[in-house]
Amino acid sequence: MRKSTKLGLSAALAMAISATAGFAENIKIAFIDPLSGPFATTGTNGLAEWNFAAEELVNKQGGVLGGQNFEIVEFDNKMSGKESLVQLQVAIDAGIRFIAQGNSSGIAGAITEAVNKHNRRNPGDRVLFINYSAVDPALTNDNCNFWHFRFDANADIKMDALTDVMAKDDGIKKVYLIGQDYSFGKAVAAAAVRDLGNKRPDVEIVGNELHPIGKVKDFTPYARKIVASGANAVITGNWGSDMVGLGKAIIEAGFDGPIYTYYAASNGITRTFGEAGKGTINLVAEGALNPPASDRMAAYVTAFEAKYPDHDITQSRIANAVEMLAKAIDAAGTADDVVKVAYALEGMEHESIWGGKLFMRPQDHQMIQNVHIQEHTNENIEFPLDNSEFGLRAVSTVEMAAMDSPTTCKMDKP
Amino acid sequence: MDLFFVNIIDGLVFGLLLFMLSSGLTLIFSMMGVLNFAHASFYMLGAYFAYQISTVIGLGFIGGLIVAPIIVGVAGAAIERYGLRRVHQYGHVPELIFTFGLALLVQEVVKFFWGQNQIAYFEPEWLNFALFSIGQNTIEAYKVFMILISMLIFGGLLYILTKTRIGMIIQAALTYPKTVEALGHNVPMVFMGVFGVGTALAGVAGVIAGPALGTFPGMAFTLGSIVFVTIVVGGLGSLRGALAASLLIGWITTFAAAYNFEFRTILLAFGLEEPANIWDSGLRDLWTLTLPQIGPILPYILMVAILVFRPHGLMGKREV
Amino acid sequence: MTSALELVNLRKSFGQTEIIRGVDLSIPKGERHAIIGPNGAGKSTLFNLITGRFPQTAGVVELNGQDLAGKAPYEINRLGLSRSFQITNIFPMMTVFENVRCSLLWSRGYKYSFWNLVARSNDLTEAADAILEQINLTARRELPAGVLSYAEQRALEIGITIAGGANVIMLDEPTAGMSHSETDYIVELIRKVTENKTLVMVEHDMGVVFGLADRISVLVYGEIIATGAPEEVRANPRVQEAYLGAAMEAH
Amino acid sequence: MSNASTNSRILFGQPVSVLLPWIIAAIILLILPVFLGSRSQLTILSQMGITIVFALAYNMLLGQGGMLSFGHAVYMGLGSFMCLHVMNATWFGALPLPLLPLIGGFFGLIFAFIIGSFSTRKAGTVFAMISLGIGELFAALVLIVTVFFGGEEGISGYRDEGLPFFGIEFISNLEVYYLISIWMFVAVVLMYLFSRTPVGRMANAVRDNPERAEFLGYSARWVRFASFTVSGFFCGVAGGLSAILFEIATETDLNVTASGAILLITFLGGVGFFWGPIIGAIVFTLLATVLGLQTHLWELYLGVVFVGVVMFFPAGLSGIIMSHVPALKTGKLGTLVMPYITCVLPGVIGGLGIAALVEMSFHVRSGAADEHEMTLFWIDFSTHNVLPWVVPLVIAVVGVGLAVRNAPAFKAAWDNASTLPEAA
Repeated sequence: MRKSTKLGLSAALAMAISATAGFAENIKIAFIDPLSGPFATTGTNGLAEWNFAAEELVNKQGGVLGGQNFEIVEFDNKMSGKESLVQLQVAIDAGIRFIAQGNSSGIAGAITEAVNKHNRRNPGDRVLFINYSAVDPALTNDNCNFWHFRFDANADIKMDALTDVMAKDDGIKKVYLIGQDYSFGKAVAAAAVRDLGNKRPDVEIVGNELHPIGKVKDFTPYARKIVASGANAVITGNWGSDMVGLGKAIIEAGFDGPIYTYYAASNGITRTFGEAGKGTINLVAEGALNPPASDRMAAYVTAFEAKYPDHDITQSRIANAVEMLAKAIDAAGTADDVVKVAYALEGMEHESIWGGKLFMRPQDHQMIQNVHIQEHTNENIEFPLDNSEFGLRAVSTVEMAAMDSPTTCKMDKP
Repeated sequence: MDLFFVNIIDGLVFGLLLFMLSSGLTLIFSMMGVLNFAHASFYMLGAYFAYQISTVIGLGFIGGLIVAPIIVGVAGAAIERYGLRRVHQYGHVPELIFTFGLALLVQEVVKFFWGQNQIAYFEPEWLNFALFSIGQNTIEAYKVFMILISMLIFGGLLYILTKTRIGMIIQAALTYPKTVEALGHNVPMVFMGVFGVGTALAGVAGVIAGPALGTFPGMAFTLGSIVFVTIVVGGLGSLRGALAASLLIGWITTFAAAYNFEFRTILLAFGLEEPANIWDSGLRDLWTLTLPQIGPILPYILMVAILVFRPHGLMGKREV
Repeated sequence: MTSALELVNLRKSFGQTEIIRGVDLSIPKGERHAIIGPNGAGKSTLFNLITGRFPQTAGVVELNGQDLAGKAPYEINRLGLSRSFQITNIFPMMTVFENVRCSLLWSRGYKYSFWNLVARSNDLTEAADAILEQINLTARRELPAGVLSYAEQRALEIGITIAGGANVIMLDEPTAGMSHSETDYIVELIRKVTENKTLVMVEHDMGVVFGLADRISVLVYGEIIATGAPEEVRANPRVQEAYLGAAMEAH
Repeated sequence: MSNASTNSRILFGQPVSVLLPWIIAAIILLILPVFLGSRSQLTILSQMGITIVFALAYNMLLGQGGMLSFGHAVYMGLGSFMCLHVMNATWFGALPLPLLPLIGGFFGLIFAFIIGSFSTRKAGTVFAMISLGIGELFAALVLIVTVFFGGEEGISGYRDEGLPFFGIEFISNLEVYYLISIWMFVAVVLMYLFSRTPVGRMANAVRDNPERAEFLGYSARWVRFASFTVSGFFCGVAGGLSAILFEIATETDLNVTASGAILLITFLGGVGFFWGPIIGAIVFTLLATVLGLQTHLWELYLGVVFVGVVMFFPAGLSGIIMSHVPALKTGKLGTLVMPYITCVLPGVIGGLGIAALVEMSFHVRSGAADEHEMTLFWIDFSTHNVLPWVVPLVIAVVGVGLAVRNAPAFKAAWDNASTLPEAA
């Protein structure tokens, strides 16, 4: 059966499916992310993971509320803020109460703001925003609101975990920071300066720079600078072709220290780095495929790879989000009153399929979870990425990272 | 100082790569008056065809280097013959819009056949080693290979344009497009040939740049408009201008990326005082601005300045 | 009384080559003046110098006593000089009526206004229709100018040229490429529309020149070798030697 | 619009035949929410209205002035950002929301005035390349100057914090729809009237023949500059409307992609007629929103349609519509029905067959491994059977074949219908 559904012409304009929530068996989750255009890869990958998680972790387990299934409804936001808001509107009109989005903190910011406005203006059909991937710390600090839940570890938490690990490595004396010139790149750099300063005042930051996002054709000059600076570690938040270009250029320029990254895996990146990235590329993330945490998890990943040979599980938090949402709906006893669901999610503790505990911090709706530093390698890899022999392997883990970190979030709760 | 030499080499590599694109485009632009927006799309096709030929079919890198540009050139000539020539009768604006649409279409077609991801098109093993190093920075053999190929093409182009009959016709057509027609040359045929060769050159650039800069559906878009900038800056109808502008832009972008010059230095030199709490200041973006941040837009600033103050470019003979 | 057009030692060089080599010419108001000369004598260049299309290298052009140096074509036009072109130069995608109406706008004081609606201005419509009547194109009023026949386009060009009410009209080979009957038609048209105006024209067709012009100047290699009434010029031995003889034989 | 030389009835000093399209348009705008009244539909309709204003403003340059701009989203985007800053200003509470687009327009005009002062010196390629450079420059600045543009997140605000306008706070989408519709209607009327003013007429003249225009007393540069500035104003108005509808402005509003999209929209609708871009805006919004919900490949189809339009119908959709007018005038429009059925219809069906094959191969390649079922044109089938592949293939071949075979007959019928019989 098809789990991923598309809204038809009728739905968009003729309102044929208006207010179907009344008789719908399924609990619909609107997936609003890029499914066309330059960023479609991450979007379609996320969609596959959502579909699979909903099917495996909820529907096959008997559903929620005594037999209702999750259904993922896809909306292509074309990576545009305005288009996202239009699609959000269509989703809300279709009676959907749960909005999932993850690509781009900018769009997440637009959605969280729009959801907040909508819920204030239309108390009758409020919705929840499940942010499964946007990591700008502001979303759970200054820009937080009651309707937004973040399942990924934010940029600050990841950096906190990363610097915990780096602090133990005495070989690191000089660090170079480089990132894309936008909010996330800046957040990574600021967090690195702050955390390294606290944990390892002796480490010298020999470079801290930003480059225009998606505009650099040749990263070689940046790589040259990094090599010339004498740095023995690099930290970058780059993603997509900016990550590949930067990483390749750094390695080719003769750099052999570790490069700590956020998003240097899958979507062709792992395959492109291949042998050259071994011993250099490291990645910080929640959830690790290697080594498998449990048989249940291994079976889950195997089944996913069999079903979606072209995709990898790169966003393990999606499974967490699906499981916890199901649990919250059951606990609230309703999928229509999202206030109740939100209160059930707040403060929820959960045993993750990826191992370790999950805790939805009530103050700011930021998930607290284990964060792993993983290396790009082809040794002891049970679940490789990109259909290559290479994959990521956890080398150290920070348990319940940043559990007590402060937040500036001031939330109005209904 | 080491870094300076390394940057000279890196800038040269990128500049010559630009030249391979801009030389073809300037020929096309000057003769036919077509601002071919899809030129970089042929560059992308070159990379993808080369990947298909060298990796999937298995003819090896050299096989791709030889075959892919030919296919791209034939495809370019076909598009000129069956697309552009048809649109030509409607005027220049529809022509430009046609190439604009073509660029979109090529990108979508590439995505359809090869997917969204960066594909596994790499440097050949036999060129994948560090040839020498300056300071701690290593220069890959492949970079030197790129320089050699570009030089070879420039030499060949120069020979054809200055020493052969067809070259004379093309040169004449660059400066006096109408006269050549009056002299009874088969101008449509010349146009098709020039378009084919120009796109084939872009194809070569794609074949050799694909492994170095990455082969992905957005590669045409990131390079597309900068190629225009190059020919406008260089001046219409001037191959030497295109070369000069390519190298200039290659070095500008390289050096702008290489030196972390901060604008606060300038501001301080003007006797301005840095705000105590920079993050609350309305001018914080100006105080924290660095050269690498604006490096990629410097060519555009250069272009606008050139168009406003010297519309025929560095070495052009007539106005754009 | 100042003359309509006064050229003093006018010179123009392109690179090393001097095309116009010191032209002195005075055309009184109300005169129909023709400039003739062999091919390559610089007639069109002289025209372009007077109308501001090219800047002169040296010398003076005065229109009704006003120096035109450094003035752009539109400024010269506003001073009361209007010209046509050797190659038909109209607005091909606009209707015939629109062509004429556009040429009326500036002189009728509409300038760059964006608060008037042209369709509401009855004076514009009436004036444009009157000109269409004059140039016999009323039947073609709503057609795009680009689809007219060649002779009709030439007539329209003359209509555009005179519409603004300029008192100095310059026509560049108005009958070029026309058949005999078409030429006769255009000559009559020119005679009619330049009544009481100063006309300066470049023309090859000697029949037209001698039939229309009050005075003729002969331009050879960038210099005026003779100026005078048609009969004087015809009798001038230098002219016969340099140009007319051959041209008359061929005729 | 036709010249009203016929003796029709007069309304407000205008013949009814001239006003009729406007009246119909106003009525449609008024009653549309009755049929399309959900929040999302109203949002999409409002978005359409904004795009119409933007496209018409763009066509002041492209169609009427002959200037090809690759950076026109800059003026709409800047208007949008300015309006959001106003919405966040403390004095916004004293400003009625319906006046906000004026502020957007004002800033659009100011920026167009500054940029236009040097970019309109020349038309053609110089202008196009300067606009491209400016477009790239601003797109980069948005991410660098975060104080003003808010970086990647952009700037957001609350439209309902303005001064209530006769008690309306503009909270609901319906109120916003009517606000945008009224503004759109006014803007379209003003732009239409502008094209009828002396400077609007001269824009056409300068487009056709700048040199001739100069010899008629007009400075081509000033005419271009005036069009450019006025266009900037209406772009700014569109930006202000967008600020009201979405309450956010981001980098994507003024980047090069946005500028490219408006070029696409305008050309698709057709630059030759005043109302062409309106068609383009409606069709494009529908394609992007509705087709985008149907298929991931919508950009591919859009590319094909666009290139096809440029190649075969350079006058755009409005040109296709207007090419039927001669047949209508000769009274032989009816004779085209059969040729349409025998040639165009099979062609369209054949095209859909090809699209079905494309969709199916895409599904096989990128769908889940065990998911063979897919739905196309309301039919469920499995991509692992042969029949579902044969059917669209046959449809495609037969459809396109029929179209090609009957094309000469279509052309003959067309030529016959479009020309009056020779007077005997």
